[in-house]
Amino acid sequence: KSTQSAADQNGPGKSRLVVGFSQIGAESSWRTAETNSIRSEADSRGIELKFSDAQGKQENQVKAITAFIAQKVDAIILAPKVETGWEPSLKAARAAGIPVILVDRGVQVADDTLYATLIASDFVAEGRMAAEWLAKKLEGKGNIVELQGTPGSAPAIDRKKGFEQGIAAYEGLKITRSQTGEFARQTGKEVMEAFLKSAPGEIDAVYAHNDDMALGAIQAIEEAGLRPGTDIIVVSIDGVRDAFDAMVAGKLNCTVECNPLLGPLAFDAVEKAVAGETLPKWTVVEDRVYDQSVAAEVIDSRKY
Amino acid sequence: MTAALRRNWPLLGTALVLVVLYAAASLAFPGFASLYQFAHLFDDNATLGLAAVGMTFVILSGGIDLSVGAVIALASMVLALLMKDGGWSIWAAVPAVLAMGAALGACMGAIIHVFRLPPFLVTLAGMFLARGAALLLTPDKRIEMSSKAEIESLSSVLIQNFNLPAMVFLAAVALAWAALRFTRFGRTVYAIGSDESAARLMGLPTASTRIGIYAISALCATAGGIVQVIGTGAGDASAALLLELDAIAAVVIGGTVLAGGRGSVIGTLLGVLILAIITAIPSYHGTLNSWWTKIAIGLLLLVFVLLQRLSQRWAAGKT
Amino acid sequence: MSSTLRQLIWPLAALALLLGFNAAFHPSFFHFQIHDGRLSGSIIDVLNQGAPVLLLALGMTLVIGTGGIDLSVGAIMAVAGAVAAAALREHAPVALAIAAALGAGAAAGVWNGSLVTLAGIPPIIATLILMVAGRGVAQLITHGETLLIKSDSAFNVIGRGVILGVPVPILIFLAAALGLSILVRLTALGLFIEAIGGNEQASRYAGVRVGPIRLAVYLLMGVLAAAAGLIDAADIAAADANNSGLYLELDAILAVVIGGTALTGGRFTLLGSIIGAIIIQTLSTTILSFGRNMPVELNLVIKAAVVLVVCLLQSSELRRLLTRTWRRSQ
Amino acid sequence: MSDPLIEMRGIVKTYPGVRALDGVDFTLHHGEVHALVGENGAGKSTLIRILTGAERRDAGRVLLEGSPIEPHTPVQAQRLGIATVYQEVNLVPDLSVAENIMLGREPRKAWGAIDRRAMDRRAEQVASGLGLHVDVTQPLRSCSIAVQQMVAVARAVDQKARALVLDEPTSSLDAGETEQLFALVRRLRGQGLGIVFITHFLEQVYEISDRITILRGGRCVGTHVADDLPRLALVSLMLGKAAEAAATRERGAGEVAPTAPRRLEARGLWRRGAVGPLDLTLRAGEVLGFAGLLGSGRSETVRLLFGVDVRSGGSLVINNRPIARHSPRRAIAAGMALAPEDRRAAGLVPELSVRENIMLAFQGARGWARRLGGREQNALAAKFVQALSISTPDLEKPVGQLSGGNQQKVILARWLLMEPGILLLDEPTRGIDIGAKQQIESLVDDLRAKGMAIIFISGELEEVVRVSQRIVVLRDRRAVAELTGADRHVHTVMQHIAGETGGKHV
Ligand SMILES: Nc1ncnc2c1ncn2[C@@H]1O[C@H](COP(=O)(O)OP(=O)(O)OP(=O)(O)O)[C@@H](O)[C@H]1O
Ligand SMILES: Nc1ncnc2c1ncn2[C@@H]1O[C@H](COP(=O)(O)OP(=O)(O)OP(=O)(O)O)[C@@H](O)[C@H]1O
Ligand SMILES: [Mg+2]
Ligand SMILES: [Mg+2]
Repeated sequence: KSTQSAADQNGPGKSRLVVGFSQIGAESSWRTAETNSIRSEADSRGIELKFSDAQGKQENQVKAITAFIAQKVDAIILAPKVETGWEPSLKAARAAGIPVILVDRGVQVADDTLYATLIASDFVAEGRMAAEWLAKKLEGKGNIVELQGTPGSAPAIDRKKGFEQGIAAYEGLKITRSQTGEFARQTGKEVMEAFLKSAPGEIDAVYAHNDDMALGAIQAIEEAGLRPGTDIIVVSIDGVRDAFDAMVAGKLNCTVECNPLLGPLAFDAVEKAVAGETLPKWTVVEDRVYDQSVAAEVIDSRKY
Repeated sequence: MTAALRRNWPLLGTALVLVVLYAAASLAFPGFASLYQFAHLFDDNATLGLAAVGMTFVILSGGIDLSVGAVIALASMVLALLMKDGGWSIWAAVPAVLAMGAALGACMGAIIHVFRLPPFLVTLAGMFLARGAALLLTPDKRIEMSSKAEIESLSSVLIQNFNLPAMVFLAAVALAWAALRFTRFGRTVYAIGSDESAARLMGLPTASTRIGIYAISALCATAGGIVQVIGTGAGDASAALLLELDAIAAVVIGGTVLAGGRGSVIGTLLGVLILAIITAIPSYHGTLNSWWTKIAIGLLLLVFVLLQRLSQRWAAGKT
Repeated sequence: MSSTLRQLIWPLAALALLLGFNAAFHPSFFHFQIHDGRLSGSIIDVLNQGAPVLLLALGMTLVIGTGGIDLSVGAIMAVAGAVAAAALREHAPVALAIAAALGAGAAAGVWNGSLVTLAGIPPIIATLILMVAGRGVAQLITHGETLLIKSDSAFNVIGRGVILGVPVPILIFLAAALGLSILVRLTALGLFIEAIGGNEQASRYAGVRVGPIRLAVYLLMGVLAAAAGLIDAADIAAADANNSGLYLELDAILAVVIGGTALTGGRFTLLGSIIGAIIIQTLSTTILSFGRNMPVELNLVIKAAVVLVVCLLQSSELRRLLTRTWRRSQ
Repeated sequence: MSDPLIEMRGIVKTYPGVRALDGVDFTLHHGEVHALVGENGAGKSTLIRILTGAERRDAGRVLLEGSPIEPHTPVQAQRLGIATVYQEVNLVPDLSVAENIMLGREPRKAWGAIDRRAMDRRAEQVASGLGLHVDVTQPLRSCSIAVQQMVAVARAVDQKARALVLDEPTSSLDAGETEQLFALVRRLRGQGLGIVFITHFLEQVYEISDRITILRGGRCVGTHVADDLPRLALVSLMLGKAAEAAATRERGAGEVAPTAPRRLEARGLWRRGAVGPLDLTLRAGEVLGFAGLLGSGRSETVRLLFGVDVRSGGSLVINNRPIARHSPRRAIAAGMALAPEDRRAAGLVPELSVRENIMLAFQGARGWARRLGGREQNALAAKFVQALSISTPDLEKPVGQLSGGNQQKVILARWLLMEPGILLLDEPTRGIDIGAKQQIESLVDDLRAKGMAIIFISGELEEVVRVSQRIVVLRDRRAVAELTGADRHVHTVMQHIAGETGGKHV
C-alpha cells in the first residue's frame, strides 16, 4: 500500500493511521463540539490526527489540504467552508491516493468520485422541521421574523429554503422581516432590536438559523419589555447546551437538533475508505426536534 | 562590495530567516521539503502575493492601501457576474475587470493626491465601498461557476507543480522588480516615499505617479481576485477579509520601510513565503487549536519584527 | 475656543445632515419613551449601542494624537470579555471579574506600548501583532466556546442596567469622556501628547518623557478597550471571543478622523471623536431601522461616502481649489 | 540694451495674517550675480518660491526675456530655464547621489529602461566638474549636509538653466566648500547665466555679487551695484535704521577668574565613532566658543554633554554633581539647556503655538500632573516674546508659520524661561539676519554677565571670537587647542583649525 511508508515515518515501529482534519474554525459552540467529537474519537481509536483550523477562511483549508497531501496522510476529513473551489485540492488528493471524507457540509464538484462520502445533516429538513413545529404552535397564523445565517453559506441557504417550504402550506404564516445575523449572538441581538423597533407589536415568532442568534434575540425581546417564549415564540436550530438552558428557563420554545457528534461516523468512514470499500455518497445524520416539554429531561444527557 | 552588502542587509536578513525557517520546518516535518509543498507555497498564496506586490509600490511611496482585500472580493464577484449572468467570455471579462480595478485604484490615488488626504483614510473608504458593492451585487454573496469550462481549463494548467496562480504571482514579482528598478516611474515611487515635497520640487511627475501607484495596487489586487476565481471557481463577496493586513505584514517583513523610500519587491516575495510557511506549519504540527495558531502567528510576527529591528540597529551601528 | 469650533463644524454638519435625513424619512427616530423606568428611543439606542465605539474612539484619539495607531482594540475587547466571563464562571465576585478584565486590558496596552516605545516597532505593526494574537488569547481563555454569564448576574448591569432612566453603558461612556477630558486638558498630558505627535525628537530634546507618556496612552487605550469589551459581554451576557469587537478598531479610527484629528498626530480633539463615533453609530442604526428596504451592506457604502465627504470638507486643499475656481469665475 | 533675463513687477503675496510680499520689483540680468538680502521674514524665500512656481502670486507680473511667464510648478519653471536650490536641502535621501542628480533626465536604453550605468557615469562627470568627488552610487542620506548641498547645485546646474536661484546655499557649508561653490558660480556667470543668491553672510554678498536688492517687511527698499553700496549703508537699509553697533561691536570681555564656580566638567568624555576623548571645564560667567570646520564634531560634543547621545566613556560633572546615566531630562534637571543646530527637526513642534513651544521644556520639567495655568503661561510667553522681540501676530500662531529667525528665538525663549545655569547654543545665529543676530549676541553677553555658563557654536569665526572668553578648537572630532586672552584672534583660530601651529596639540 502506498501510504504504508508514510505511516512508518509518522509512528515509530507501528503503522498507526494518520488522518488530516481540516476544520473551518471555532466560530460557534456547535463547531467546537464537532471538533471535540472528532478529536476524542481519533484518540480512542489510536489514530494520529493532524488537526488544522482554518479560522473561517477557505484559503487556509486549501493550504491545510496541501500540507496533508505533502505529508502523505492516510485520509483527509474536510468540513468545507463553502461549496465550491475544492476541485484542484480534491484532484490532488486523489492523485496522491488519499480518500477525502466530507463532514457537515457538501461540495459542488462535477465528478462526485472526488470524495469518498459526505456525513451531514439535511439542512433543508431541519428548516422544514422547524417550520412544522412553529406552524403547529401558532396554529397556522402569525408574523414571523427570520434571522439568517452567514449569507451564502450552505446551512443559511438550506435552512431558509426548508423553512419556506414548511410554511408554504399555511396561508396565515408570513415572514415579515428577514435579515442576516451572521450566526452571531451580538448581531442577532442588534437585528432583533431593529425588528422590534420597526414593527412594534407585530411579531409573533422568531425563526433563527442557529441557537446563538436566537439567544441574542431573546435578550433583545427581554429588553423591549416582552417575554420571550410567551409573547414572542422563539425557534432555532442546532440544539447546543445553552439552548437547552434557555428552554428550561422558558425563554426558547424549540430547537431542532443538528448533531455535531460526527466523530464515530467519520472514522468508520475513514477506516472503510482506507480499506478500499466504496461508501454511500451521503450518510445522513439523524436530527430531532426538542421543545420545552422535553428539555428538562434530556438536558443532563446533552454532550455539547 | 561590502558597501553593497551593507546596503542590502535588511534583504539578506529576511532571506536568512526564510532559509532558516524553511530548513527547520523541513527537518521537523516529513513531506515539508517536497516540491509539491514548495510549489504550493506559491499557489496557495498567490492572491496574497499579488496583493503584496501591489502593496509594495504603495508602501515604498510612503502610503498604505487598506482596500486590497475588498477589491479582491469585488473583482471576483464582478468577474463571475460578467461570465455567468452576462455570458462574457473570460478573454473579454478579465481585461474588463482589470480595467475596473485599475480605475478604482486610480480614483483613490487621485483623491489622495489632489486633496492631500491620508491614504489610510481614502483606502479605508475604498475598502468599505468595494466590500459593500461586492456584497450588494447578489443576495447570495457568492457566485458559483465551477462548471464553466473556461475556468476549469485555466485551473488545470500545471507546470512542474506550479499552477496558473503561482505563475501569475511570480510574473507579477518579476514585472514589478523591473518596473521599480528600471523605469522612471519606479524611481519616482522611491523618490515620493523618501521625500515627497523634494520630489515635487525636483520636477518629478508626482501626481501621475501617485495615481499610478494606487492603480497598480488595485490592479494587482484585481489580478488576485481573478486568480482566486480560477482557483476556487466562484466569486466570493466575503473573500480576502482583512487580507490587506497580511499583505502589509508581508511587505514589512520583506524589509520595506513603512515610512517609504526603502525596500524592494524581492523582499516582499520573501515576506510572502515566510508568511506562507508560518501558516502552513500548524497543519503539519497537527495538534494546535485555532487559538494557538493565532497566538503562534502573532508571536512569529513579533519575533520577526524584533529580529529585523535588531538587524537594522546593527546595520546602522556599522555605518 | 473659536478655532475648536471651526474644527468641529464639518463633523457637526454631517451629523445634522444624518439626523435631518432621519427626521424626514423616519420620524419615529426622535421619539423617546419611558419604559419600565428606562428611557428608550432610537437616539438612546445610538448612544447605548455606540458606547463601545465611543469608548474606543476616546482612547484612539490619544493614541493617534501621539502619532500612533492601535489596531488591536477589537481583540482587547474580546480578551476582556473572556477574562470577565471566565472569572465569573469560577464564581469570582463581580468586582473582581471586572478588575481582572480591566487589568488584562491594561496589560495589553502596556504590551503594545512597550513594543512601540522600547522596541521601536511602528505602531501599525506593533498592534497588528496583538490584533492577530489577542483574539487567540481570548479563545484560549474561553476554549473557543461562547462563555455564558448567568443572566441574573449583577455583572450584566454594565451592559443592560439603567440608572435614573439612563442605560449604564451611556453613563460609563460619559464618565470616561469627562474623566479623560479633565485628565488631558487640566493636566499637561494633552500638551505632551500633541508635542510628541507633532515632533517626537524635539519633545525629547525639550525634556518631555516621551517613552512613559506613549506607554501611558497605550495603557489608557487598553483599559478603555477592556471597558468596551465588558459592556459588549454584559450586553449579551456572554463572552464571544470570535465576534466581540470585530472590526471595531476601524470604526474607532474612522470616528477619530471624521472628528477632525489628523492621522499624523499632533493636535487632537476628544469632542470631535465623540461626534465622529455618533455619526458612525447613527448610520448603522438608521439603516437597520429601515428594515428590509435597505440591505445592511449598504451601511458599508454609505460609511465610505461619509468618510470621504467629511474628509474632503476638512481638506484645506479642496477649499483652496474651490476658492480659486470661484475667484476665476468672478 | 536687450531685455533683462527676469523681470518681476509689483509682486504681492499674502498668507493668512501676513502680507509676505507687498508690491516687490526685482530684475535679474544675464551674466550677473544678484544678491537678495533682508532680515528674517523679509520675504526672500517667498519671492523665490513665486519665481519658481512653487507658490502662486496674488498680483504682479513675471517676465522672462521680455515675455510674460506663469509657471505653475517648479517643473514648468525649470523647463523655462529657471533652476533652483531651495533653502532647506530638497533632495531624496533614499536614492543614490547619481539618481538625485539625474532624476527625471535619466539616460534610457532603446526600449525605455533606465541605463543605470550610463546614469552613474554622467552623474560622476557632472559632480567632478563641480569638484565634488564622491561615490555616486551611495545613498544620498549617507552623505554630509555639505555634500548634499553640492549635489543639489549639481542637479540644478545640469539642467541647462538660464537662471539659477540659490536660497541660502552656504548656510551649512564651510569656508573651503563655499569657495568651491563660488568658483562654480563665477564660472556659470561667465557662461551668461543670471544667478540669484540669498544669504545672511554679508562677506559673501560682497565677495560674489554684482548687484544687491534689499527687502524689508515684504517691500523692496532698493537695488544697488554692490561696489557702490557701503556695508553700513546696506545694513541700515536692511534694518531700516542706522546700525553702527553691528559693525563696531567689541570683542567679549577678558578672562574669567579661575575662582568662579565650575559649572561643568568633562574628563575623557568620548563616544565611539563620534567625538573625543575630551577634557572640558566651564565656569560660571563665561562663554566658551567652539570653533572648527564643518563636521569637526562641535555639534556632537554638545549633544554628548546634553545626553542626547550616549557616551562610550569618560566622566561628566554638572554643578558638582557627577552624572552617571545621562539623558536630556537629567541634563535639564541639572540646569542645562540646548538649542540644537537643526531647529526644524530637533527644536520645534511646528503645529503647536508659539506659547506652547515656549512652555514645552518648562512644563516638561514640572511633569504632566502640575500643569501651569493658562494665565501664567500667557504672561510668561508674552514676556519672552517681547524680550526677544519675536515677531508674531499672537501667541497662538503655529510656530511653523514663523520665519526662520523667529523660530530660533522661540527656542531660545523656551530655554531662557528655564533659567538654566549652563546654556549650549549650537549655531543659534545660522540663517538669521543681522538684526536678530546682533540681538542674540548681546543676549549672550548679558546672560554671561549674570553668571550663566555658555557654550557657543557658530560657523562664523568672527562671531565666535566676538562673543567668547575662551575658544576650543576642534579638528577631526577632537579638541586640538584652547585659546584664551590675546590668542583669541580669527587668524590664530584659523591656524589651529588648519593644523598649522607646529604640531603642539593639546
Ligand atoms: N506657508 C506660510 N504660511 C503663512 N505664512 C508664511 C508662510 N510662508 C512664509 N510665511 C510668512 O511670510 C513672511 C516671509 O517669509 P519668508 O520665508 O519669505 O522670509 P525670508 O526672507 O526667507 O526669511 P528667512 O531669512 O528667515 O528665511 C514671514 O512673515 C513668514 O512668517
Ligand atoms: N564634510 C563632511 N564630510 C564627511 N562627514 C561629515 C562632513 N560633515 C559632517 N560630517 C559628519 O557629520 C557628523 C556630525 O558632525 P557635527 O555636526 O558634529 O559637526 P559640526 O562641527 O557641528 O558641524 P556643523 O557646522 O555642521 O554643525 C560628523 O561626525 C561627520 O561624521
Ligand atoms: Mg528664507
Ligand atoms: Mg554642528
